[in-house]
Amino acid sequence: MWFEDLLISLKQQIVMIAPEHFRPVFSAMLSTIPILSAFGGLFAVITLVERKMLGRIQNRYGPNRVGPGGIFQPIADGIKMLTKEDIIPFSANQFLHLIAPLLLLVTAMLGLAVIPFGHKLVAVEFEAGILFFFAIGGAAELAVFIAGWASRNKYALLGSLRAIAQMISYEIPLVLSSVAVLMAAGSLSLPEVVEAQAGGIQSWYIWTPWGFLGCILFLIATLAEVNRSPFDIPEAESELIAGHMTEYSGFKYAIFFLAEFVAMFAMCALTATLFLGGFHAPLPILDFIPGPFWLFAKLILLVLLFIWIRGTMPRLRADQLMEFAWKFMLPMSVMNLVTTGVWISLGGGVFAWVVGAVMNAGAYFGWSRLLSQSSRVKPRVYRYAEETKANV
Amino acid sequence: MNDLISYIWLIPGLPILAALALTFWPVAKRKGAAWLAISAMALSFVISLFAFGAVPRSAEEGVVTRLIHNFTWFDVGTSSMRIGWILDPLNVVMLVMVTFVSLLVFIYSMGYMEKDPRFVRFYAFLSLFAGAMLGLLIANHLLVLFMCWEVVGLASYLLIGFWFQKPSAAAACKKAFITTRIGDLGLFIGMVWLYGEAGTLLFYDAGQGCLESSSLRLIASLPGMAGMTAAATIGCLLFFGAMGKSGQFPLHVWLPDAMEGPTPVSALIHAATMVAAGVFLMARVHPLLTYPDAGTQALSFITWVGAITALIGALAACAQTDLKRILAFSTISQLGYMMLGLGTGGVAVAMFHLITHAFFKALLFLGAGSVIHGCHDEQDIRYMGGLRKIMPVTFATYGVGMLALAGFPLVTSGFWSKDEILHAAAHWHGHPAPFIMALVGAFLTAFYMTRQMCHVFFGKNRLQERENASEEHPVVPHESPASMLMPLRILAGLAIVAGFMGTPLFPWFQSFLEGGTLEWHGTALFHGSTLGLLIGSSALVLGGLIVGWWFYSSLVFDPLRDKDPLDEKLPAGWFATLRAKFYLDEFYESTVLEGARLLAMGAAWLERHVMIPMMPLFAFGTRIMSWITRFWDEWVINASFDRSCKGIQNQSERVSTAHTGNIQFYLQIVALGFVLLAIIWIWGGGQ
Amino acid sequence: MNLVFAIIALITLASAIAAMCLRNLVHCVLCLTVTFTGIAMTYLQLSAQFVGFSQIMVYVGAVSVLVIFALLMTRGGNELNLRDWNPRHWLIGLGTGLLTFGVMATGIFKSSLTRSAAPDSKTESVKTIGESLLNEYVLPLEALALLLTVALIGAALLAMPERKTASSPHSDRPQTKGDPTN
Amino acid sequence: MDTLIPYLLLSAGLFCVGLTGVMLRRNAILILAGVELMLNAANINFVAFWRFHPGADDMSGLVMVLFTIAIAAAEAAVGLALVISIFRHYRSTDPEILEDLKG
Repeated sequence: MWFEDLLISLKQQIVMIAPEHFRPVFSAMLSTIPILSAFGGLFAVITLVERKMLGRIQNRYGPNRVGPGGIFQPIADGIKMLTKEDIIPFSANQFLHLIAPLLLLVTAMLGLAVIPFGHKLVAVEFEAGILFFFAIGGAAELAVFIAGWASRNKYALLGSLRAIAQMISYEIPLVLSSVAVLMAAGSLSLPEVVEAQAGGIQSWYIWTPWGFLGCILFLIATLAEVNRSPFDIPEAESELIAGHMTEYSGFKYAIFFLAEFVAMFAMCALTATLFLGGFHAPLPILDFIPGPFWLFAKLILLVLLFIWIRGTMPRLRADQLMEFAWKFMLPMSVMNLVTTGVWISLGGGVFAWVVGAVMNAGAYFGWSRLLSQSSRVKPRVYRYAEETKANV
Repeated sequence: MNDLISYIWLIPGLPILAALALTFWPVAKRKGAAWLAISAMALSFVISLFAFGAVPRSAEEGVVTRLIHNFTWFDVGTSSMRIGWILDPLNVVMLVMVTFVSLLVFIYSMGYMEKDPRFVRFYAFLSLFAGAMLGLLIANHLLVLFMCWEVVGLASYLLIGFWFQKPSAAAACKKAFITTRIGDLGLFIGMVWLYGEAGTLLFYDAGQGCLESSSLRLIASLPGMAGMTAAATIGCLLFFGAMGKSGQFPLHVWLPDAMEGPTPVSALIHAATMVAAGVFLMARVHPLLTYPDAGTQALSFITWVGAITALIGALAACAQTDLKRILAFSTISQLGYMMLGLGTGGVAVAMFHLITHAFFKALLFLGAGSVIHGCHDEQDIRYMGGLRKIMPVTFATYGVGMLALAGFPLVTSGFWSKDEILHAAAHWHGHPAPFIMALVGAFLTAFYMTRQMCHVFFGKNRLQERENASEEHPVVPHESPASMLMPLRILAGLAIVAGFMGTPLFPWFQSFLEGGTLEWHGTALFHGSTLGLLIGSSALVLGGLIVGWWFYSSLVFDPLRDKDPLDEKLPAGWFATLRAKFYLDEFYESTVLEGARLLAMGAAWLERHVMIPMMPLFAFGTRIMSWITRFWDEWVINASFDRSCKGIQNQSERVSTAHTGNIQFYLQIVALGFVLLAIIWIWGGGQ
Repeated sequence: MNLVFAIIALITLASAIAAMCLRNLVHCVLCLTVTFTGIAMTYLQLSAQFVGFSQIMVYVGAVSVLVIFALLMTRGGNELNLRDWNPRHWLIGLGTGLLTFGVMATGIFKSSLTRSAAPDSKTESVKTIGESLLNEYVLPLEALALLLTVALIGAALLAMPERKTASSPHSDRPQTKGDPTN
Repeated sequence: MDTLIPYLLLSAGLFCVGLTGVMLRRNAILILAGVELMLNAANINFVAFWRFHPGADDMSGLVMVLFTIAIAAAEAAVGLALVISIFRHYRSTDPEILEDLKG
């Protein structure tokens, strides 16, 4: 608490310096600049960590040339990216080609605006904060399409269409599994969701049956939403070169990269907020450590989990990916909503816990058994090829 | 203990659940299936015993205390359908008896049906049968009773036809089902009538039930049919149902044929479940018949039917050669006695005989089953004989049952219960004939049972003389397994003991059923006509036994070679008539069935000789009509219609050019229309 | 306040007109998206946050993407001619549109309803919306749920490739009657 | 003074742009887009009237907008599916060729 109060009073003091007319703008800047710089720094650190970790997973060193243990690698990367030639294809639509990465970055960063970093530490406090988050996330699809379409490249267009299809499909379980939390918290406002999980690790939503299933579904959907492995089909190098980023180079490419990471951070922050108690300490004794620390700790843990998954999981096939979204994720998240409803109507407690666990586990096992019975893993269907053959 | 009434449904519920389980869970092992059914029945028996303890006795004469549990089944509009359970002395003794006998039959069946391939299914049917009967007993609602009644009928159909691969069994089960259905029609009409008059079918409902004074007063005052009151008419109609179910003349024909079923089924039908249902129904609705000056005609009808049935059954039993058929006719005869007792003496008299009869008839049937089982499914008594040495336990217990049925004086239960009926019949105010018929029946009962005993257990064994027996594979009779003998022993004991709960000396049974103080009537035996009647009936019974022994003793008679002594003594043709059961089956064949055939033939003749010749006439008329309509059509309708169609077509072709098929054009028109309307609206100063 | 609204309205209208005029279909859709965003901004202007975010989520996130997909799936057909505007009566259409606008504007200026000033502060609360959705409007809500389900199934069925008929997406000419060139 | 008029004018303008587009565009998909524009124009009206309505807790206007958005989304989905289906048959999305019912 003390840390947040300190920050807020500090901000009020600084705002007073500015002339009267510029105070709102100044205040907004004071709110956003720390967030943006913090995540920018985090981006640099995480890229290095990712490369190191992947290296360890693959039994090699990873970057170790620049600085001691390679810690200055991000700086070197940055310099390299900035000094590279910025190529715009001849037939590309120049304006759209330029605006796509910026739009993507803006949408990713806007999502951070509603994340509560600490007590009263939220850039914009919307009553429907989470709706804002998802609405802005939806705009990212458009940016991806613009990038793919403006490049005038078949691979880029195909990659962007794949990305859009994937993001739209996984947005549904994403939203539905977060609706469970909203039902339990009784509010669309993220600070209130966090408040509902106050009081130590045992009151985090992940310990409830619906929260557990919802968290897993949410994490899987998040992976797909930010095009991380094993859902990185839109950028599958072996199939599509680099998807919608094929025709980008230099600084614009770096912005894509940054946008992707910021989106991942935002989603991880949302996961932590919804299921892991947000900025609350796991134990009440640890409350003296400021909230932003805890949120970032949880966020980084989740990001490390993502990196770990990237290092271990093979990539899915496009048709399997869509089938997984529509045939498994969607029914499970709807079932999770039902369970949440039962939980709420039973008013919590051990009995509700057992009922919810039985419902969710039953749905999981029953449904997965049914699916595995009905559709054995089938060979990939080339519809185009088949039909031309039939026509000949 | 009084909340037991709300759990009373468990008594029929458990066997029915067992039946369902065995039906829908066919993987059950044979042993497991049997034990499931038996344990369900045993639990029902235990609950029945508790129920027996729970029923309060009333010390006041003629007043019976009842435990009633009524509840709403479903709502129809504003009125609700209420049904309920009842527990009173009348049904509690039946509950104990039925569960007990059923339990013994279940245990017995384990041995008897051991080799049958459809063993599990058999137990399912048996459980359904017993459960339906128990449901019938506890029903406090005539419709519920009727539903259980029909389920009993269904289960009996299934069980009699259990060996449906035998054509005779298939025919017998159909016969049983259809014959009882004829009686059920009467029952159904009576039920509907009762509902129409009383407005409820609940028997007892805190003064509102159809058997309670307010309704009875109403029904008794209404006119019915044939000069009777409504009460008597309804009673008669209900009695039709009982006639079918309880094998009363002339609807008794199905009962001997029902012997085609497995012997445990016969035992269950004759002792505990099916035939007792009719008597129980009449006992249940007895208040309807005994309401002052209301039901006398119905009662005398019941009495006469009972007496005739008693006599005819006994007569027919004298000439049969099938072991089980003799018992079947004896059942018919005894049921006649019960109805006679019901008509003349009241509920307690009939129920007493029903209970004792249940025990010794179950004993006899199970004994007969044991004999048949031991003789390798031989049922003809002429081929038996000499089994006394080979099957000593069966012989001893069967002898007890036979003496009880014959009414051997003083020691057997049949003596005391039959004596009650005779006593009641003797004091009946109507006519002396039923009493005399009952006496003749008693004599004949002793006679034909002695005949059967002589055939089966005395003399030398004649099983080898059957055609299918050969020197290499001799048919050797043997004693039955313990699971079959144990019920026999128990029932033999009860066949003796059960009589002592209703002797004139200590009439516990009557007082339990009808209320009143219970005390020791030390001198009741020597009071008035009682003693004379006792001595007289004893003499008759002993006479019957002696005559039987004299006729059929193995010293003077060999069934396979000699003509039946009765045949010799009686005028020619009489014995054949008896053996053919008074040609009743043939009579039905030539009247009912032949009538239906004649009707069908008549219809065929009508079709062939009247309808078909008339056909050309119709055709000709149709042709003329069609000529006329064609003319009308061509020159009047078509002419005008064609012209108008042409006109419409021409006009619509012009109009249809407006249909460009272009949505955008349509939308433009709509928008312009909107603009026009808006302009008018604004121009008109709209706000 | 008014300046912000004027900018938003201008962008919205301009992009709407562009969406209806541009030759390149993808540009049209992108302009349409800008229009939708502008409308959402207008909602925020009117302090209707929830509705505004819903607008962004549904229109920018879903409907425009849907339109893009539809566009990309219907490419390569037998376009009749390159003129995208309806050649026969585009003047009439334009006239009708302008006429409609004129009538509506007249109506707006003449109406007395529009004179009233806005209440000083009006906040929309998500809770109240939810309550009125589940109390007052619960029946329409359920009907809407049904409609959405039916629409989902119907759209999937309609867009499914017809396997029986020969007119697969890659066959040359349709077998249906009606020559489109006449 | 802030009044309803600018909002209503914006709404009317959008409506007429959508209407003109629907009447004149030769691509069924853009016709659908025009319809969406018209629906959105109506929505602006709803929200504006809600904002200028003196009642404090009456959310009817917003609820209507939510309903309209949902219905419009369903309409777009079905409409576009229809367009694709039509395209499969006629190899074109021009509404002019859909005149089999022409009188």
